[in-house]
Amino acid sequence: MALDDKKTRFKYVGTTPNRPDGVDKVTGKAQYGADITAPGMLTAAILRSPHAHAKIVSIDASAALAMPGVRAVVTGADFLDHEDAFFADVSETCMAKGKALYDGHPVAAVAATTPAIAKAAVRAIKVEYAPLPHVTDVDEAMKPSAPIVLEGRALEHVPAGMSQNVTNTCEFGHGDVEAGFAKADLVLERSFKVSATHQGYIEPQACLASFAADGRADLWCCTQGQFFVRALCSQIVGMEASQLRVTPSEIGGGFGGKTTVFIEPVALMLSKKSGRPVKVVMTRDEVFKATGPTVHASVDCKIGMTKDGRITAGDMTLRYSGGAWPSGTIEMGAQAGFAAYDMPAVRTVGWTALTNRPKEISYRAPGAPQAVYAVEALIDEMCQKLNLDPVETRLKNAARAGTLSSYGVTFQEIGMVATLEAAKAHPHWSAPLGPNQGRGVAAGFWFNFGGNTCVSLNISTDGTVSVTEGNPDIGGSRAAISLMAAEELGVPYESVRTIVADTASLGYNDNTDGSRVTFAVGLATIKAAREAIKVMCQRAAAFWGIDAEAVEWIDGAAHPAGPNAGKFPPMSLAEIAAMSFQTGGPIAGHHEVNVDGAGVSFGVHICDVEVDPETGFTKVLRYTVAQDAGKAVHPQYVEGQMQGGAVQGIGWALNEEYIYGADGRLQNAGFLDYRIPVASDLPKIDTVILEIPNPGHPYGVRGVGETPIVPPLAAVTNAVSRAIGKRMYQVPMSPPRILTTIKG
Amino acid sequence: MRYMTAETAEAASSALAAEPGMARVLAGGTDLLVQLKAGMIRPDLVVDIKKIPGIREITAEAGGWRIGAAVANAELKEHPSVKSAWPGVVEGANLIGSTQVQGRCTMAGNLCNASPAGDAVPGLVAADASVTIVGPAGTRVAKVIDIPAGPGKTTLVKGEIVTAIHLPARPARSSDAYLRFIPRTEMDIAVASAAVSLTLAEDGTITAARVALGAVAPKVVLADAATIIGTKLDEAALAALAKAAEAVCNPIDDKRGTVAFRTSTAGVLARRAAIIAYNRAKGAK
Amino acid sequence: MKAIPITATVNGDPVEFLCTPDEPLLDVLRNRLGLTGAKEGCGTGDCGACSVTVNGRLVCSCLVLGAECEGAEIATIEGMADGETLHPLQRHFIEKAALQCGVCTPGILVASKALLAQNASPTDEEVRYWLAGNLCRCTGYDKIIEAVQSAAAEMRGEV
Amino acid sequence: MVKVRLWGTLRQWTDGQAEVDVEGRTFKEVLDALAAAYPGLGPQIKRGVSLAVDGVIYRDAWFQPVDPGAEVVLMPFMKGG
Repeated sequence: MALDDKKTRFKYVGTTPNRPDGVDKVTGKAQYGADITAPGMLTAAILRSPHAHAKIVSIDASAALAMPGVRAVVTGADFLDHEDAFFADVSETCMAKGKALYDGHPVAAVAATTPAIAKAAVRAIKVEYAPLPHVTDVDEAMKPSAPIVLEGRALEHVPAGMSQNVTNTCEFGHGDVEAGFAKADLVLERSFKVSATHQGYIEPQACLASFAADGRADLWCCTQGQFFVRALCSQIVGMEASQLRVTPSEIGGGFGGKTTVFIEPVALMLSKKSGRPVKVVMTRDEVFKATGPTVHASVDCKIGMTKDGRITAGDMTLRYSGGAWPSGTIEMGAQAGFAAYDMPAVRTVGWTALTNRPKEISYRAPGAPQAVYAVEALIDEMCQKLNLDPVETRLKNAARAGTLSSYGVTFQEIGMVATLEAAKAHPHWSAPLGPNQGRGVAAGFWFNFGGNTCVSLNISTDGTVSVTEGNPDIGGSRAAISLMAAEELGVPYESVRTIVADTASLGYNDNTDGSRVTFAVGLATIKAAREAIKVMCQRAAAFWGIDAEAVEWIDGAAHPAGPNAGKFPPMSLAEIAAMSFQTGGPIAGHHEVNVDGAGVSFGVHICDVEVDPETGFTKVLRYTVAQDAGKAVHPQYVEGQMQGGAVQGIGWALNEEYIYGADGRLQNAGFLDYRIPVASDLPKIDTVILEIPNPGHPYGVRGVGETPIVPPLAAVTNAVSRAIGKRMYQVPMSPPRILTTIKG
Repeated sequence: MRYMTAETAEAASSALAAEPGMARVLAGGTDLLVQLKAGMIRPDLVVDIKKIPGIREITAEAGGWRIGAAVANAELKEHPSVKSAWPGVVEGANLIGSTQVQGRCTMAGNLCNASPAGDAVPGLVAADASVTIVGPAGTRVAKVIDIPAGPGKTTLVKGEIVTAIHLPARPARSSDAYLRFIPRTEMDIAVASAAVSLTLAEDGTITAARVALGAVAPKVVLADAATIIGTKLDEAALAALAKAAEAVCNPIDDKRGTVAFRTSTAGVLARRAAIIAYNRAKGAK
Repeated sequence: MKAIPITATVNGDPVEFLCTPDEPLLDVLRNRLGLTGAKEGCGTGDCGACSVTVNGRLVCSCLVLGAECEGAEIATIEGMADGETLHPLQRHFIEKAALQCGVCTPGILVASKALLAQNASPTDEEVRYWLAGNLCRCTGYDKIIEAVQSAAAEMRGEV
Repeated sequence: MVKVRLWGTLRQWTDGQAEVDVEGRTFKEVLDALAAAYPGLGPQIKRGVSLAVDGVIYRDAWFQPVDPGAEVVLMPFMKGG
């Protein structure tokens, strides 16, 4: 096959073999971030600001340094000043410089011989703070009277009536929105609030850093991207990238939250100062307080609709805050909000403002759930008011090939209509409901991404295959990549072993994010395999003494083709591999590329709930996810992404939120009061995978991981609103909020 | 911090009394270890009471039950008889934490932790249960309701430990029930809770009742049970009970619930728990 | 803090360790005995990732002191397989895709085994409530319930 | 000439035009031409942009061919989680 050829019939892709990391993960052998140790290792503890916003007047670590067993202390003064705002911001999220910007902001760190000494030493550090007024709500932060979180980061021209906390604005859309509203029979405008949520990975951030006296360093950490960690740490610490080797551990969940650094530069600095390996493991409350949650949002949404359900125009203003530093997530939300629909006229305006909260980090489809929630909830309310079927109404307005999207691109073939049809045809949609029950439906959209990717594929002399790739495996990607290598080479899945490399072993790979790994690493793997096949065909041709062009690869073997067809028996991969030393040397293929063409995806979710009218308690009774997933390489793992993403969205819709007190401190920094769904909260999550091929991938693969978190906020909202007979305009819909609405 | 295992209640009491610094009792440890982890407390001495003879046993006494202070709630649940006499007490105890926590946590620990939201306490208060306390001044018996003094505070003096909880004898046609409100189905702290214990006459008239509410005041409070005594728990009685429950609520606004929500939910739960207890007392399963 | 010497068994093997009086069993297992299968997801009994059994009782090892374990029989995920032969639960978890990142998996397996030891035929709802203290953020729990049930069926000899 | 569609925020730099014509045969040539013709767009292009060509979003692909008849849409630099 030529490098770019497409394949539509599969032998291994689409099957569900066991994952290669399975045995280690069920026996406790798999090594995660906190499981790694080194001889002579020190343990670090971090001192964090108890203030939402305070000037750091002085730090006196002398008592800590005097304690036996304490080997190093670092503070903001030890960290370089960076001209580049991007690196300066990341550095400051790791260690405050001059000002503490949120409750939990690191102020100093200690490395000591035992965890107990490190903790005691942290308590012995004296910090003098001068508390400043704080602001933790985006709407408050935008008011001209708000305390300024960071000086000098405002927009060049902040509009009148807004504060210097406003750092970003954007506008998207097309058509004449006012004219569109004029054509509508019903125009509704509603305001929505979306709380910040945390990715909630079960494994807290952990790392081990070891700096050598000659300036080389090694870093082991749980991350979604070892190469990005290297890029950030080498800049922050001030060293050459090649002198820092970063090895990713197994990763205990990330969902976007492990796409940056928090503790790694601190561990490196402490190791450099102490000359010893230093381990940093975050506690759960540190994870909640000081790693990135999502933005929180305030949204005004206005839609015009005709009596028969045609949307005439949409207009939305989004206000996001990603904490104490500028964030670009608003652009993703503003583009995604109306993307599922064919909008004759649409406008989305976005604003970002700084608040005294930790810096927002990606969480599954960053920015999209907040915007899509408002659109999908408002469409549902309009369907109720106009007595329209919510699926038929969405079908009537669904984006399809040729639709000019809300973000300016004309869609090619897309799966919105197919996904809605699948939901409509599902028995769930027509099942009866009991008293106090409601059914909600909502659609969702996500872009999906490709990105920088390197794969090296080596053929062993025994005919087995090693694939080296650079993206931490967060949901079974090693299995999917092995499947694609097996498919292309024509060898059994069991003959392929895929490993995730450290930063010294491959070129740069973008993070495991943007639903990119199975798509982009798969694409690079297929092309690396095709390179190897080319070499193997050349070897066979040389052995047979024929032209390499006259050899083709079929089902795991080189076959003489064309005029030579049938002249020689086919030669299997194992046979070619066995003679590789004699025919020119080891055989390998590799591919390095910045992949584009990921292909957007759509999901439609149906949710049934029952609401206790006296308490507002909501039980999810039934849930169905339909999604265009492209070719499902390992269908079980595709289902797993759809189920896991949906449940995260259900948690967001019902219970999960960052709660700040009047003092600006986080009130619920633990799994007890940051309430992620538990097993007994949930019904079975049914899935419908629609395999609409992505033209941008040789096998038609499309990203699947992020889209499933987009529809649930509205799907659950619509179900609850229909169950109680009143509309909800805020997530999470905690029982007190629901009960207040019921009693309204 | 020092750790010691006490062989007798008296030894535990003297060690706790003699400690000049902070001392803590360790039974199930499901609150103590959380507080240690969070750095909320740094005790100088922890006394493990689980080796004290009889402290992990459930024994019948005077028609009722003596439940040793270190009996894990999972053990309580597995006991063949306590649950049939006091289903509400047992179900309250078994709502604390997870299966894993159930394997360790104790009713006495829940009581002495003195959280207004402890799930084991309203059932015990509704049951009019008492506790045996061993202390420097000897052994005394007190009512459960008198143990909590406010959030995180008890009326126990330095050196006193609870060694057993006593559930009284049950007249015929008696039962109880406990309900709590949490936003999820498991793993949360009660936002409001209610326990109802009652006894019926042969004709189904309520002759005695106690209604205890959790998480709606600095400590567990009793609602006026006269609202249902003498009734057959008709709609009017239930409405009066809900009102009486709301009337004694003095909750706080916090991350878990608002004053209004807690108050109205306490009324709802009292009403629902009364119905369950009533049906149980009538012999319904 | 003066360390305390403890003698116990872990997965049937005799062990001796020193621990500080405030040291949770989880830290003993991970840092002193090299058994890192139990994970610390919270340290407060809210996530279940550190689940082990002590004298047959399912507990969070973060909520047990090492010092309490004198003479105790402790079982961890490392003792679940019999040599190279996986326990049916372990096998079904792999086959049913009941794990993604896998960090909650050791705790969920230990908890599931404890469930099936006392209830060989749980309903789905019983499995969900038993495992309510084991947080999983990846799977949405569906495939976990499925894997526990198919392993239970095999253990009952139904497959 | 290539017709490039701009998102709303950028129209302040193009006298309100939602679409502008520039010379360019590749991703990079189009961006260079945009920055040259409309200097106000320069900072945003430097911060990072994506270019959608006939519906496919490209992020850093300087040499991606851009045909004169293609639909070309400038987008912010896109990222996922």
